[in-house]
Amino acid sequence: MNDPLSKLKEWFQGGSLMWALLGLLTLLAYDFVFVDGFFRLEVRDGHLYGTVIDILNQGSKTMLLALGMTLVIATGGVDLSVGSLMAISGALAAVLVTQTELSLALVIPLALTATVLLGAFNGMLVSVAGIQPIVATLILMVGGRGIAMLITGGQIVTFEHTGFVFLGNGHFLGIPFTLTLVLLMLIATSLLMRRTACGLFVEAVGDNETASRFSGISTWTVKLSVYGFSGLCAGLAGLIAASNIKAADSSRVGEMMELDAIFAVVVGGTALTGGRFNLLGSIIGALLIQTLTTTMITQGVPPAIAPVPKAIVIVAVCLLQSEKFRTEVAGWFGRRANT
Amino acid sequence: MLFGIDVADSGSLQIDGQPCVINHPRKAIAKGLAFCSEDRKGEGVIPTLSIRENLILAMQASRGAFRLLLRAEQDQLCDHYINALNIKTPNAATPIGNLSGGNQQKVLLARWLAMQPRLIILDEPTRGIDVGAKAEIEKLVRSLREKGMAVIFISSELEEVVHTCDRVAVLRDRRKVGELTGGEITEQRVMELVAHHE
Amino acid sequence: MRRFLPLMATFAVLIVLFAAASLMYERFFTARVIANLFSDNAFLGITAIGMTFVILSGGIDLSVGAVLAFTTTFIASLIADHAWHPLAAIPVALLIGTLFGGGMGFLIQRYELPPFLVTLAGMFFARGMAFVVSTESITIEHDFYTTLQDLKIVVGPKAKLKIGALIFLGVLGLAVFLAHWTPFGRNIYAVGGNETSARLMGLPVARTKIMVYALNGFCSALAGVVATLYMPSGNPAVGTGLELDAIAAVVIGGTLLTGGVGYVAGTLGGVLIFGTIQSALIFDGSLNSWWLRIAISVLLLVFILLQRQLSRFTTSPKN
Amino acid sequence: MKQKKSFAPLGVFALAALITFSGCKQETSSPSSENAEGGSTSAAAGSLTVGFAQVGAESSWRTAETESIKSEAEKRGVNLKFSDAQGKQENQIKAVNGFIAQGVDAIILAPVVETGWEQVLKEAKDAEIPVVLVDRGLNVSDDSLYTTLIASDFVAEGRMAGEWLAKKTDNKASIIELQGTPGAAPAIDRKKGFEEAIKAHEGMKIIASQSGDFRRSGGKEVTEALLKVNGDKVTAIYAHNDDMALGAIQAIEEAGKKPGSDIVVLSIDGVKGAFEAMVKGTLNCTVECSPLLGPLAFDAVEKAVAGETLPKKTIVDDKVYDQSVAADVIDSRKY
Repeated sequence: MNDPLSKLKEWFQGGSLMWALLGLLTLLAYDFVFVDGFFRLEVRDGHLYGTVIDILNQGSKTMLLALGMTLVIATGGVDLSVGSLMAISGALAAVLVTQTELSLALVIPLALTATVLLGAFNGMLVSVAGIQPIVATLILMVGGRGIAMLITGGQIVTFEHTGFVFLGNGHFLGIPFTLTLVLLMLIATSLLMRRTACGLFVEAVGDNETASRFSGISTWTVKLSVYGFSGLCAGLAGLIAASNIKAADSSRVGEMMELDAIFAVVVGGTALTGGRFNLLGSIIGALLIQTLTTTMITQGVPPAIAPVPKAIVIVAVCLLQSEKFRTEVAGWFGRRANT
Repeated sequence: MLFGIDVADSGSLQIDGQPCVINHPRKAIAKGLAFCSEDRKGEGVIPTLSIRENLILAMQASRGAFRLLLRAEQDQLCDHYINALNIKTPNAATPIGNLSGGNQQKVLLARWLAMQPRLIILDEPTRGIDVGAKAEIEKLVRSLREKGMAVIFISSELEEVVHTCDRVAVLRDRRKVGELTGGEITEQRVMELVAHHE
Repeated sequence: MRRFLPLMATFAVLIVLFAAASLMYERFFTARVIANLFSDNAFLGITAIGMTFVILSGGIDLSVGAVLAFTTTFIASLIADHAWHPLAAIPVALLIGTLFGGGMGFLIQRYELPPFLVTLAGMFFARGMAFVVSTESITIEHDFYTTLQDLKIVVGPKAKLKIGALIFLGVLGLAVFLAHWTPFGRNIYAVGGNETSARLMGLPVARTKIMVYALNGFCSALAGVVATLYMPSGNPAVGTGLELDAIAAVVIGGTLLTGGVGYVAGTLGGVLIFGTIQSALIFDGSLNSWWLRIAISVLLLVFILLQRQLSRFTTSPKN
Repeated sequence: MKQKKSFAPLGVFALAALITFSGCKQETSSPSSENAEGGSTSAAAGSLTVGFAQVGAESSWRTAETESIKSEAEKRGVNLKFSDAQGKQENQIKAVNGFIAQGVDAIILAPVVETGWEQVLKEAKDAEIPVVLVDRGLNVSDDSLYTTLIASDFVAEGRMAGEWLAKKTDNKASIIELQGTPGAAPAIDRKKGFEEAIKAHEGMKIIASQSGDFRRSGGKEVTEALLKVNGDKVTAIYAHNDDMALGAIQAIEEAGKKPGSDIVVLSIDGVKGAFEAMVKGTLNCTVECSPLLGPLAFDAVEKAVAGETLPKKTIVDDKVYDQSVAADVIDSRKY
């Protein structure tokens, strides 16, 4: 059971992770051939500089959202409010940093606490009130942006706070600090899920809620926690987004990012119906979508039709993951080989 | 209802002479109760999880999320119950959904036996499983009885009731219509109670 | 009758909401406002009806807003740039919508792909294609269109049901019939309730699933046609976020996202609740942008909770 | 499994919620109709009720426009009914229909797109309610459907930006264009005007044109990616709004270049942040597109209600501001 090979197999989880990875590699291969200087890396001002680093840096928000979203989806839910929660944490932090004397060590926990509580509010609606997740989180998706705009008075709040700016623009050991943050979160979450029984409970609740409750799991605590965790991830992503542009753009930040995050999670091998989840897969899914975006910008795809290639990639990855499709394709080739 | 799934309309419950209210399965489990539902698919198995995970679920739930059972303990438990209950599976990592109904049922029994409950409620444990497994489960229930565990065995199959039970309460239309003990338990007596009461 | 109680809960909530708004705002309780509710929410209503079928079958469709946008641009472009007659352009657009929906249904059914992702891709694709047809919005000017737009039934002083509302009501009637009095409707409920047992019962699961998405594609395209009647133009950016409004309306109407449970008529209630909240806030007119958003979400929350409690309350004495 | 729960408290809560929102009316902004009647100073206004159908609150420019109209309404004692359509035309039409049903005296409309308004404007016309359009014209065949239009000319703004850049760079530039949201009228027109202006000069080329969605983050992300691929070729960046330009400036700085000197940056709108950047020397030029339309709009409303005839179109004068004047005017910028 414990030999590295079977561990590796477990990670790949029946190949679903492999297909996302394959999609990412294909895209990178395309970029290698067709985009000049895509992989050029240089050291500027003591840190790495290049398109690939940009992808990792820009993709950090989606990766964080995808981490939280993975657990929510694993319990059979979905969280549409993450974009609005991003707006709230960014707005709160920006306003606190510019208008009060509070230190950053206080501002960041405050902003994150707010989004965790709002996430837990989602969890309450889902688990205690029994509202379907899409609608429960839709409420905060609409209202949350209102709250964020209320905090900033509808303005874009700019700031120059060195510490806060470092969060989204700084470098740690030559790589963007955001990436360090994502890695830390990934490792912490993995450990929490696999070295304790949290992961087991999340999967059990997502797979069969009734049976889990009958086995003595407090299902509502599990749900409350995963939505709260999703709130935490969204809050972090919101801080990065704000820090990145040195401003809190409460009306626009994080728009449509919930869809990117859901996409990343599902492409990464976690089913929307809940149950088994794969954190690393979600990270790869998020990288896939960011690489695609960056590729389209550098390749000069007209912005209006940019959604079309995105659609094609989604369907392609989905089809690759479908066992039925693979057997069918194998069938076609088999026939051709015979004739 | 005893297990805290439904709320009682009336009446009271005493355990060890102490009146208590059970409103969630967690509380029931804490009191040493175990309940194996008749709806195996809907309320029992977690289909995509492995046998191991299904087996330790109740135990882990009572320990809380942050005190994970050591992997060695888990494996030991699995090996023990796979052998003891004769669960037919390649290994403990197989998803439970891939097993036959009878073997699934055995894993669920193992889930509760691992808790070493004082009272186990088995609701139609033999429904929809093959004859061999059925006989094994009946045998298991008898051996539990001999070990001194209290078992409430709910069934609509007379034959197995007669074979396994010490005391039979016959319920009809949510009312108790009679109780039999020891030698009184024959298929015919039960049938009589079911057919014409009063 | 018990099974209709969640439905009644939805309408009870609607009545409470409408009564409260009528008490608070002058001129709210008029035939005109009620007629406007139907005219203004016609295309949301039609997409929501299509969505009801998809959700009843256990799926979801995120592409409706984008398909609607594509349809408006496509029709406008055919009429304005290629001098087609609307009577030729509309059927072609409806056909494309139906085929598009059917295509997504095929992918979902045949390869067992998650509907959420396939229709998300469908949303991106249709939105992109709308921009391929035209990046700018196109005005529709055609005598036939003007005639259509002027069709209306007067239902009260200054209140008229316009063509969009009439189509909406027509679709609603047909949908209720389809859901409850045809084998297709029963199949949808069966598939959404439990796909495996539906298959074991020998029902045409594959065909039903594909047809549900095709039907929804048709409804989205029809909603696009209604949108061009409501705002005579083709606009590739129209209908963003419409899918979420439609899903919300369906769910407020008492349909479960897990499939198999719900009513088309409930969706009408959901759409009207949604519309009434919006109208009430327009009549109020004192909230700024952010308070408006917060107000919409709080009202939505309150009425969803109310509807849930009502339907729980009415169905509880079961156990 | 299902429990009896009382729903009565929720019902009460629902009503309370509605009432609370109506209660906000007094606290938040516009004066209620009573004090409008009492404290009116403007002769024509009296107790006018005016509906304002705004697009949304998607940018600081938009918020400034809303503020301008609200504060002007307050000043003149007009009872303003405000509606935010969250960027959706259908919501705006609903709002206008709602205003008509309420019987307002006039409607101010900031249309989200140029097309598709005939139906609802006919309704307004039948109800004899004057409609004043702000910040964007309409593409309708019958221009009697609206009373007057007060707007900037987006094409002209784009042209002014193009001409300024041509002069600044001696007709030689490799330009990255940061477009607005695809399909939005200002994005289309500002692109058109800019292209018209640089067409005449052979040395000026747009080497890449991508959408930054009118967002600061979009401007940064797109510039970051394009700078890496196009390396040192880029000599100028033209953004369709200030927010994207401010994002682009950060990306340029991170690439180790000096915005404003290594790469010329120009944009449109003239928000305060742009002036601050010009004072710092990172932004070269912004073309003003004034959102302060409140006074003009209410002048038009009052005249229309009094039955005066109005010019069909009032074009707001837009000016080009560059670094040379930025410091002098920055304090007078209101938004």
